[in-house]
Amino acid sequence: MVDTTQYLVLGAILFCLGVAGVFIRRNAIVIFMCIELMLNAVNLTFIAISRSLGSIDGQVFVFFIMTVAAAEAAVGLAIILSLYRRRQTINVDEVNLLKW
Amino acid sequence: MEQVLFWICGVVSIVFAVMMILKRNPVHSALCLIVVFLCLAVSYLLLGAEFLAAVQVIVYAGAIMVLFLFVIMLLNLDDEVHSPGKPRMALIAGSSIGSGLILLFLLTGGVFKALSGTRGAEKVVAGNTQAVAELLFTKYLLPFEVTSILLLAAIIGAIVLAGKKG
Amino acid sequence: MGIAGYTGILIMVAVAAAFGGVVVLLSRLIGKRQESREKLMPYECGIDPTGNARRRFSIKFYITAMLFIIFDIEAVFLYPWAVVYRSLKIFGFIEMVVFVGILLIGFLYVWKKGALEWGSKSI
Amino acid sequence: MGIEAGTVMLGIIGPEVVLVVAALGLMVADIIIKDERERQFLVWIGVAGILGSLAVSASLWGREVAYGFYGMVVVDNFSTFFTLLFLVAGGLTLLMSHRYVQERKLSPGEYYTLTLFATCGMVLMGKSTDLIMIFLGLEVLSVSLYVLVGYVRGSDKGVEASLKYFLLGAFSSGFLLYGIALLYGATGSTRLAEIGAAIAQKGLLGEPMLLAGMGLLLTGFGFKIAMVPFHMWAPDVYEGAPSPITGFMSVGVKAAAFAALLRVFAGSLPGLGIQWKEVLWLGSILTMTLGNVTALMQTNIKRMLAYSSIAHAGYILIGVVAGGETGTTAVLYYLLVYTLMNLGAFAVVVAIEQKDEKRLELLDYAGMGTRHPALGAAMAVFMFSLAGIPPLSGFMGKFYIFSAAVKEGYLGLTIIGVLNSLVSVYYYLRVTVMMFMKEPEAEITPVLFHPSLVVVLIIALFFTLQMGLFPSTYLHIARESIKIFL
Amino acid sequence: MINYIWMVTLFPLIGVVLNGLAGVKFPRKVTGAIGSLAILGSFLTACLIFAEVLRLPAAQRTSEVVLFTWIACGSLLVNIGFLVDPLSLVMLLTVSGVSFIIHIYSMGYMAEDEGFRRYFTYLNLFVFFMLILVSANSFLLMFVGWEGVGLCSYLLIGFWYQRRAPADAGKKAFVVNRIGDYGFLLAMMLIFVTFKTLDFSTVFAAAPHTLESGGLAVTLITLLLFLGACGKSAQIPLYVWLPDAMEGPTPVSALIHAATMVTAGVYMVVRCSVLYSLAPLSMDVVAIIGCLTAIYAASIGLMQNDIKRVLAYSTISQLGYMFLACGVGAFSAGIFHLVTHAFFKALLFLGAGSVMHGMAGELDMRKMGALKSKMPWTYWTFLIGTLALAGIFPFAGFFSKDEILWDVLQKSTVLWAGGAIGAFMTAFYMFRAVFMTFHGESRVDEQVHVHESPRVMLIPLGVLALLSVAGGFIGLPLIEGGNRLKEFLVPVIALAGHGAAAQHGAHEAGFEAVMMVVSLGVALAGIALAWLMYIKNPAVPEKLSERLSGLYRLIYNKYFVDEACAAVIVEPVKNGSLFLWRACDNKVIDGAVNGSGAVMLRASRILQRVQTGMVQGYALGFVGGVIAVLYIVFAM
Repeated sequence: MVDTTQYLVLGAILFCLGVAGVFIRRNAIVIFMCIELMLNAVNLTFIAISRSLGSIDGQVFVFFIMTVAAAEAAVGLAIILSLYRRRQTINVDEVNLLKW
Repeated sequence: MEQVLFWICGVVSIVFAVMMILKRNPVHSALCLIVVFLCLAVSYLLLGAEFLAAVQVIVYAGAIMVLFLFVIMLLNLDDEVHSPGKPRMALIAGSSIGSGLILLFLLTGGVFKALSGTRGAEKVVAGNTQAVAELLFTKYLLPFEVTSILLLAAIIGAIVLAGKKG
Repeated sequence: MGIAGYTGILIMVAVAAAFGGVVVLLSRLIGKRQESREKLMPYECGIDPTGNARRRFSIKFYITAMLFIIFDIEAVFLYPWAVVYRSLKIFGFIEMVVFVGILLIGFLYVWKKGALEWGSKSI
Repeated sequence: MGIEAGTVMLGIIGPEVVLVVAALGLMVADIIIKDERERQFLVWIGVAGILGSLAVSASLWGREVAYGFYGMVVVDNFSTFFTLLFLVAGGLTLLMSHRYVQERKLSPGEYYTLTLFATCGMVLMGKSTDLIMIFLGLEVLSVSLYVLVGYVRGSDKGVEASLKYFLLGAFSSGFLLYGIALLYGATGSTRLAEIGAAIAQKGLLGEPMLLAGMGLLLTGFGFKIAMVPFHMWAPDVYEGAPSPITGFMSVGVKAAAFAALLRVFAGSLPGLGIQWKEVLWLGSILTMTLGNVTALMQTNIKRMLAYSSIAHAGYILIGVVAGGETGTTAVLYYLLVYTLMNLGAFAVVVAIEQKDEKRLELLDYAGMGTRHPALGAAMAVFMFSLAGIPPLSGFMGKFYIFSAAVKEGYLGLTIIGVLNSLVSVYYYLRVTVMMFMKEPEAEITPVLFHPSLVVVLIIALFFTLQMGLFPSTYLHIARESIKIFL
Repeated sequence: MINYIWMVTLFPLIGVVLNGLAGVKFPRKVTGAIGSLAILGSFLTACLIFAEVLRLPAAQRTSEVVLFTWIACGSLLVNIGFLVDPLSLVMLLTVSGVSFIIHIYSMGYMAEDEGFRRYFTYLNLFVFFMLILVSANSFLLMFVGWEGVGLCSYLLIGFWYQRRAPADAGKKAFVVNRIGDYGFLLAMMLIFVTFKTLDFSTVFAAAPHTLESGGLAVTLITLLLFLGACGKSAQIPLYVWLPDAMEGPTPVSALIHAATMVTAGVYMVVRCSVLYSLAPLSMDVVAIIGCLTAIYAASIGLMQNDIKRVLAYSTISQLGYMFLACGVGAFSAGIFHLVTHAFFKALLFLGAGSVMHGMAGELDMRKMGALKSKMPWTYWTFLIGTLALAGIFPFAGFFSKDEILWDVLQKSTVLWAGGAIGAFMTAFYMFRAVFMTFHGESRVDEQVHVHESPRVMLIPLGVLALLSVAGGFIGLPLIEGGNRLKEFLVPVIALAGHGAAAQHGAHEAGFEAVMMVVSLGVALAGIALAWLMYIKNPAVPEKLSERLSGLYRLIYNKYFVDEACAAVIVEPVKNGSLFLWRACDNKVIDGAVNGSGAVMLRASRILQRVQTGMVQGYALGFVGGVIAVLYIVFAM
């Protein structure tokens, strides 16, 4: 038997790995992938809680999160593409025209 | 059975997540992420969310990752190179401390205590898809329709941003 | 039901993975390794490769993939709908008509903007 | 199983339906119309949609509280108030964009459609009674804005702003969702009413999972309202985005986030007030101080207004912290006032700005007031109102907020707030001084006035003056709107 | 007619609209005429109302004209309306009257200026706000006027913004006034929380039984209000902006920085006399600050060479007298001095302006001298103003200053002594200015063609001179049979419990007469010293060297006196004055004001750097915020 807490801890660890990844990487796409990892960690948390509560609402929530993630992915990658076309880089360190 | 699979999935997903954030090559990172997604799909199965496991494979591990890879190839990216003179270490240190602290909060703050010892009813039985579907098209009718707006906005956005020549 | 119903699939996945792994590993262990420039070159049906494989793709690939995702999601919504369609009766039908209708306009838009044309017509 | 017609109540989302239909009509028209010049008229479809939506939502005012779609959304005066506010903001943004889009040869169809979608997202956020609807509304809003921010393709700044907004927005969504998950875990529901009831019944007040969930939810909303330290995206994004969109974001997104914040925290989590008020108390002090102090040295007008909008979020937070009838009324009134005066200021910025992000530096405003007295006078009114100089509406808003804070015993917060608003006068006045009292270095090409822009200016000017001189009606409306929290 | 009080404020607004928005094509004459006529309209309306009020019995002279309800929401009810009572009428008459005269004068003074239209627009706008300020019926509306006049003052100080000094001066005035406004705003919040309203009538009616006399609340409110008054009326330590404000056009200095706006603080204190009389501590603070300012500013004025700066320090000093009067409870004396001061200080500034006009903009008195014959009109009117300011019988300043000193003496001998010293110095530096400018030998640059000003400037001087002579008779001291101004003001100020001094005084008429002679003597002594130093013996240092030859020692024996005088009194005073000006005024206080601004700007620079433009830095800030939020949530 796997305790719900174990799933939640796994989710928390993955979430924090995603957060750490956002800082460590400089490639905008990889940063975005790390954000996706965070969202997946949340999904896992939702599903685990949903089972623990015996309610299915959490799963529906996850379904919507996935849809949102897809929409965000489409737009986000388009933004990264247009950034690359404009500036020939997707290294976030080099994207700092706007500051102060 | 569940124990074993959970541990395998858990360990593999953590290992690959770590690899994802450490691999220099974005393509490798993407591939690692696919593994994480698949592991999570198995976890969903363990949790009795079959429908979501399927969606996870179809949408995430399938479509979204393909999209990622396409973009990576489109841009023809090489390994990340360190840009010199940037306080990289500070950022890394800060981030690890930051995310570590959040993790510490969640774990030691007793945040998950409320649900410890529970694992939920086994009642979510046959036809998980049906159960989700029934909720989705009644109680969650409005969010469902709003989703279509969201997707439409995403279509327009992607075409606008990536479409014409800049 | 839980995981039990998927035991067979899991075993198959495990066996397949193990088979693949073992074969690759065996060839490494047993085979003699002799590297040469020719051998390291990508194999393109015996024809000499022209240029680097790591060339930029056309943006079309991306747009198609992106549209695929969106409509993929739409299709995913259809599965659960199909499962409960009967019990939803006419309202269920209307729900889906609205949903698909909205995305259909998106499709129309994509089409008319020429995003699906692979030719020279720019979007 | 099956759907009972009574639970749907299409009328409840009437304003959204009108908006979406208008947006879809706009897309179809965009497809059908081939001629570039004729496409410029698409804006009127959008405006018609907004007006229709305004009519529908105005008819919802004063009705009995009604839930719809299985309790996902609600129509009460609070939601109607915000619906009207978002529609006004959206409509003025459309009008403001008319020439902007035309001049820069941006494709108009998508621009206006996305603006309508973003407005629709805000409206949904304002009337959601379920966290999932709040989240989806937020995402509709965000996704549309990610695109709009980077809409000017030739702009280096625009695309950078878009990337930053997107990455940080998605990042904050992660935290928001995690917060929702924990709240769901602690209370067993994502429905606001049920969350409130569960906390009361099960005595969950000290429950760590609930607290952590609430904290993360706060950060998610804090991001959208640009509360320090979640504000850092705002100056960059506001500077890089097309000016009308910056105006739209600075009022609309903020108001939407405040609407959701009030509904979730004041509506469902009042029992945890000690905790979240403490956070917002600190946040408000940091937000207004940082916003005002940093704005002092800005040379780009949009960036200055960005910091100013951060500062204003701080003032509004004072009202949220003060709470109670006066405090919440003050928040709503301030949001209304702020929407009109800030959009007015941005309308002036749009009027003066030229293609390729020219004429956005403060120095470019030299001599504008003497060259165009009416424009200068309008800008002066907006700046003075933002600075909180009586008798303009901005002063009334601030006065009401500060009074509420004093009344609820937040004297320290008030003192800091007043001090801040005095500091802020410096940079607002600088704009006016620049316009009237400085000679331009080179001959300035005159500002071309577009009828749509003039309409926006007149509307904003009128209400900025009127809401200051005759605030009673608006305060009354605001008070009617917050009855659900009492 | 009383109900038409709003027309008083309407006229200047019409002027603003006509000149500001429509007047692009107007010729200068028309612009000037519109501006002046608008103020004349206000003045005449105010006169009519005044006449009507005079006909009413004293008890019914206060009425409130509510235009409309501004805010009515919950506990907050604010009406926009005007308070017609003796106090506001006196202020309305003074403000509109003096403004009108100065408008006329400006038509001549600014005739050649490029910004003629801008000037009149700002000036009308200023009058509009000033009239709002003095006739408002609530703190809120008063604050509208308060902020408005501050804004106009800022715009007018920096009128010649092309030059650096005016722009800087405007900025300084702005920063300092912010501090004052801060006090005002906080006081307003406190009043609102305490009384649930901001209407004067309600607040003052409720104050005696709502507030505990001498309690913390009323003391805090009055001190905060006084902070506001200090900012606007240039009292220690917030006076620094006023001398710099002289960078504006001279009529502006006359109108805003001498006659009207700077007295707003005094007006406000008098308006709140009910509150102040409940707070003895605040009263003492007001009196002490007033007295200190009076001496301090006068001592700096002793050695200034810029004619306008002399007048500026003199204004600060005279404002100090007004506060001193208020602080000892002699509110009506304060208002009396406010009115007379408006006349003669406006006259002096306009006279200085006339000198500048004739001298091609020269301000340094060391480059003047012997202008008496070249500019007779200016000289005589200036002399009248000086006599009034010095407090010579029977000029206006004598009566008002004497009344203040008399009332102060009832309270405290120390404060009286301070006031008397100030009066002595005032007489000295004013006559020093007169002598340096108009008498003695001409030190005028030969290139300058000195000429008398045009008639449009001289007539206002004449009118003001008349007022400076006659103005004192509206408030004749008690021994001459009742003070009409004080009586008139009774309905407003009687509440404050003042009157003890008045009754007291009636019994000691003889003593008061003595004191009048004393104060007259003090002023005359000051004049005499100035005469000795600047006319009789204009070159003390040269004489010193001559004396060393020993030959004329006896002949010039009397110069021994002078020299002793010079060594013992004049030199230390001179040095002290210069020291105060250089060290205290320029470094410490200026430094503090500029410093606080600089600190803000530096903080701004530092905070700016946080915004590095690096998206990951922002994310780090975000996560830091998350941790902080979680910490607070769990710690609470």
